[in-house]
Amino acid sequence: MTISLLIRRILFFVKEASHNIKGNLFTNMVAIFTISLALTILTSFAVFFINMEDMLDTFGADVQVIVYLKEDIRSDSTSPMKEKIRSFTEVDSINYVSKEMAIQVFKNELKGQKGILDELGANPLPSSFEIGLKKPFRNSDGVRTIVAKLKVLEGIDDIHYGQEWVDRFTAFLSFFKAAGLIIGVFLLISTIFIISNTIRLTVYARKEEIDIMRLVGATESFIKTPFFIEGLFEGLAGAILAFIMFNAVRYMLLKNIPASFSSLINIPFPVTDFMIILLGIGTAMGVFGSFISLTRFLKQG
Amino acid sequence: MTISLLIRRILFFVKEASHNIKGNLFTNMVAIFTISLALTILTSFAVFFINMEDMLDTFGADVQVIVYLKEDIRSDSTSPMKEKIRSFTEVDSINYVSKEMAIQVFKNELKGQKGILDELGANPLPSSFEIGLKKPFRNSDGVRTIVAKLKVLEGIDDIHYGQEWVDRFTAFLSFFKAAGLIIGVFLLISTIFIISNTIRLTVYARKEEIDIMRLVGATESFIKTPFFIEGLFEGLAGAILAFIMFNAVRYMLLKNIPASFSSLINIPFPVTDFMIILLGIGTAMGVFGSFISLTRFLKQG
Amino acid sequence: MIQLYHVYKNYNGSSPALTDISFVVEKGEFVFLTGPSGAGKTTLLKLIFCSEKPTGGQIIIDGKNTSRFGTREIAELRRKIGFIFQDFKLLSNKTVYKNVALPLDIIGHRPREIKKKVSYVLSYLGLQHRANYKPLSISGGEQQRASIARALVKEPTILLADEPTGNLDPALTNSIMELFLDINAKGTTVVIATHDSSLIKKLNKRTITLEGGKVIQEKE
Amino acid sequence: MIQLYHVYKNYNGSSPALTDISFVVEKGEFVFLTGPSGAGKTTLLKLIFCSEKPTGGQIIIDGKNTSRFGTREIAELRRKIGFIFQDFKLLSNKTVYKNVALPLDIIGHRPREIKKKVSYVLSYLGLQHRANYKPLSISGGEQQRASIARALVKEPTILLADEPTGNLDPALTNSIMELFLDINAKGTTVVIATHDSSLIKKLNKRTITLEGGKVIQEKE
Ligand SMILES: Nc1ncnc2c1ncn2[C@@H]1O[C@H](COP(=O)(O)OP(=O)(O)OP(=O)(O)O)[C@@H](O)[C@H]1O
Ligand SMILES: Nc1ncnc2c1ncn2[C@@H]1O[C@H](COP(=O)(O)OP(=O)(O)OP(=O)(O)O)[C@@H](O)[C@H]1O
Ligand SMILES: [Mg+2]
Ligand SMILES: [Mg+2]
Repeated sequence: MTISLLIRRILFFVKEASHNIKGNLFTNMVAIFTISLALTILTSFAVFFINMEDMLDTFGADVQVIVYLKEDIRSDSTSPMKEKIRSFTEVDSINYVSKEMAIQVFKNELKGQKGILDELGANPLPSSFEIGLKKPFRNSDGVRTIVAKLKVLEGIDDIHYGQEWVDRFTAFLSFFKAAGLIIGVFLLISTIFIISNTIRLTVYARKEEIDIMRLVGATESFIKTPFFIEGLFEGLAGAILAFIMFNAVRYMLLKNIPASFSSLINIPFPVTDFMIILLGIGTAMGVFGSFISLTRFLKQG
Repeated sequence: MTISLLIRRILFFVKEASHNIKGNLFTNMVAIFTISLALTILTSFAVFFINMEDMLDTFGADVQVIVYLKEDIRSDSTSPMKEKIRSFTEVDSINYVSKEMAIQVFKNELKGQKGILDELGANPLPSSFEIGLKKPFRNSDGVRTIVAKLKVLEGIDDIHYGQEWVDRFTAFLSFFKAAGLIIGVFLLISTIFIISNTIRLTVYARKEEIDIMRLVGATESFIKTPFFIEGLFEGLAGAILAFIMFNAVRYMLLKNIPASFSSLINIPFPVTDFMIILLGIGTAMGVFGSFISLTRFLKQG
Repeated sequence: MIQLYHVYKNYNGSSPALTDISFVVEKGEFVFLTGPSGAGKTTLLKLIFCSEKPTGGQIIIDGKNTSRFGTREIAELRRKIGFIFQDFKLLSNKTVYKNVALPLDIIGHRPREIKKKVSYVLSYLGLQHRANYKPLSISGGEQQRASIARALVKEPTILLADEPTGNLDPALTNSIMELFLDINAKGTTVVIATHDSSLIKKLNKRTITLEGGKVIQEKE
Repeated sequence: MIQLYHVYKNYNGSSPALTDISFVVEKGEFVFLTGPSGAGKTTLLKLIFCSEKPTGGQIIIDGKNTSRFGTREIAELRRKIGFIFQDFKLLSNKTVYKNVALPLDIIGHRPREIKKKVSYVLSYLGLQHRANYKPLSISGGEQQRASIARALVKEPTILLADEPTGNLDPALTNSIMELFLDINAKGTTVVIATHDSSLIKKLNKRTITLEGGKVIQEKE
């Protein structure tokens, strides 16, 4: 194939596709609209899921192990102990809380029951380490591992980590991830099916056209290419419309929900990246949709 | 129209529709599949939302107002006071906590810092009322109203109600309801559009058939009725498939999430009601979809 | 039966398809409509059939002015007219049998009656062995005959035939012309658009010749 | 050019459409294929065109046995053959001009060249004023001519015409026959399926007569 023929072909295909889009404007609009709705649903779910996960990650920062030190611990041994604990792979941060700091915190917390404070003479609270964990260990298993490591250390009186809360958090996280994955995969498959089914119906309506093209001597690629371009266009236009609709829904939500939850509907990427991803997915699904629709027709005879 | 003609007509239309479904089997399958996916998404959302709301309602039971009583309160005045508070419209339940019960609870809570307990001599904790609120008042406004009413009572030392938590809960509830409503409406509209668009494409592919029918002298109702029956069938079949898919997804979730969260994917009605609702929505959307698709074609000439 | 008064037809954006056409076809008449390709024969039949609206003039069918017809009246009219389309217009997803039965289904005849009438007309046209075939699985001439069968099965009061023998061999053409003469003798008004000059010569009936949308000749 | 050896064709579930057909058409020959409706003319042309597969026998076109053809070879073959379909098979969403230009677009000619060739063939067939119309907006005869134009524009080495004048008046029929004779004189092999016995008589060319799927007569 010569260069000039190639250029002529490309021009022809693009012209052909745009002519077909205009010629089947109604069908195309219907298809684009359906595609955009499916993409909006998928996008909304993905954005919500990612934000929810981020939010849960910040909750995860609350997973803390508190090591209460013995009353009689020598003050020069706390520093090496801190270093030792910091060196554990699970540990993200460690913070020393002295007896004085502890009583201060306690006072603040107990504002209500002032009576107790009056009764307290000497400071009965121990000094402690507050240990923050690295992300992968912010769960029941992670906590159990570090607690086991801490238990063997000298000078430790007690270890606290709000077992109930950690277990609940871990359970919720695994629920959330499993549910998110299953629902996400289901939505993704649904979107792919809805888009390819829609394109399939538009292609099917033009079965006769394809048959005639073949009778006039057109090769498979000659027949298919304009449909691919059309599918690409439908996917792209659907994605653009989905972007607009998604932002419209988002805007409505922002207007109607307390500001503190607006982070849940943040777009978790730079807007340009978000657009590029959405357009990429849209076009890919459009082309894929026409691909599987056409394979069916071009097989028969 | 005589009865015998009417019966003949009905028989003819049903035969006609079933023939068309067989004749356009592929298109029908594609349409049914798309409809079922859209319905599954809508159903899943509705079920999740209803369950989530139920769960939040149980959380709402945690909204409590605690009234600490003065040290010097006369023991014979607590009983009338309790009755008085119980008579407030906002109050759902009221529970008296004596000084002894309070210290017991405190001891249980403070297991960690044993030091404090050793230091405590006399019981410094006050007696109190724990007040549960009726559903509509389990929010910031409701709490504020009851607190205002409580403040004027004699013998009260302090009122506690975890302001921060109640505010957060109230905010989350309003976020949840607004988001649910907006997303729900969007999903409902999307589903209606996806279904009617899909049916529209199948009807559009048979435009020629409709034109020919008209040329042979068929009245509008004669042309439309088989399409309505077909739309009804597609909607019904789509709903049945959606019911199966929904339960498949649900089953997968149940297998993969901690049992404590399974209530989130409960079907919040008796299964038969659920099926009837789903089938009703499916068929209604199917008939509606063919209705608006056909109006377009039968207008032109 | 069919009266045209100063009928004009312009399809949008092209030279007029019909200009100032006036003629009357009496009940029970047999008329040929002829003229070169693009003369306006099909357009004229479509106007009578109300599948196109005239740009000007009046068309009166069976005493009723079609210009005031709504969809309901048009459907009623079409149930009385048999139209043999130049491009057949068979439903491709229905068998020949069902295509031919359709006009009777629309009128609402009894199934037994429908069966009898359809079988009769199909065997007369030599299509009984194709009854259960779809239109795309039969030959061009067979399609044309199916289209003729569909127009005749309801025993129309008016038969409009647009090039009904273009795909038929001479023997079949003759037998179909005999059929047309036969139903004409029984009272049906027949208008046939055709190029086949030998046919016109042989039957020697009233002939209206169009050219460029105008009547250029009328022969009784 | 076209060789058929003991060719059979059964469409599934019906009596055979063609039985033991053997004949050879030399390069540059002009052949009529005739016979009553349903005789198998269209089927025979479709077999040569590879749009149906024979149930038995061998078909050799231009020295190549078509039984081993894949989609690619079939497309190549069809670019060399001009086929005038009995039912036109025009793309209804494209103008007449684009329909006629399609075979040249497929081959990949230059736009200027395409324009020249298409304009020429359209004006020869009296369709220049219909170039920008869609097939459903022109008369039956105009559609048939558009289909003829599409078959001829690529200057095929073989022309297969299926009832190419069924919708044309005698004058147009004559001028199109002249056109066929003309391209035949320039070397194109021509096979025409027709019922029109007056046409066959007038041209007095080799004629193959089919009936019930069998060759019942061959006249040189
Ligand atoms: N796709 C098909 N499936 C089944 N039978 C078919 C199919 N196409 C054609 N036939 C049958 O094969 C026979 C020959 O058909 P063909 O179209 O070749 O006839 P023909 O000679 O072209 O007739 P005509 O002059 O009416 O066009 C006919 O009886 C027809 O019904
Ligand atoms: N829908 C339409 N839109 C625009 N022009 C049309 C339309 N239908 C027909 N025409 C034009 O009107 C003229 C008359 O067409 P008509 O179909 O009546 O011709 P005809 O006499 O039936 O010809 P033929 O013998 O070729 O069938 C033609 O030139 C045709 O191109
Ligand atoms: Mg015509
Ligand atoms: Mg044929």
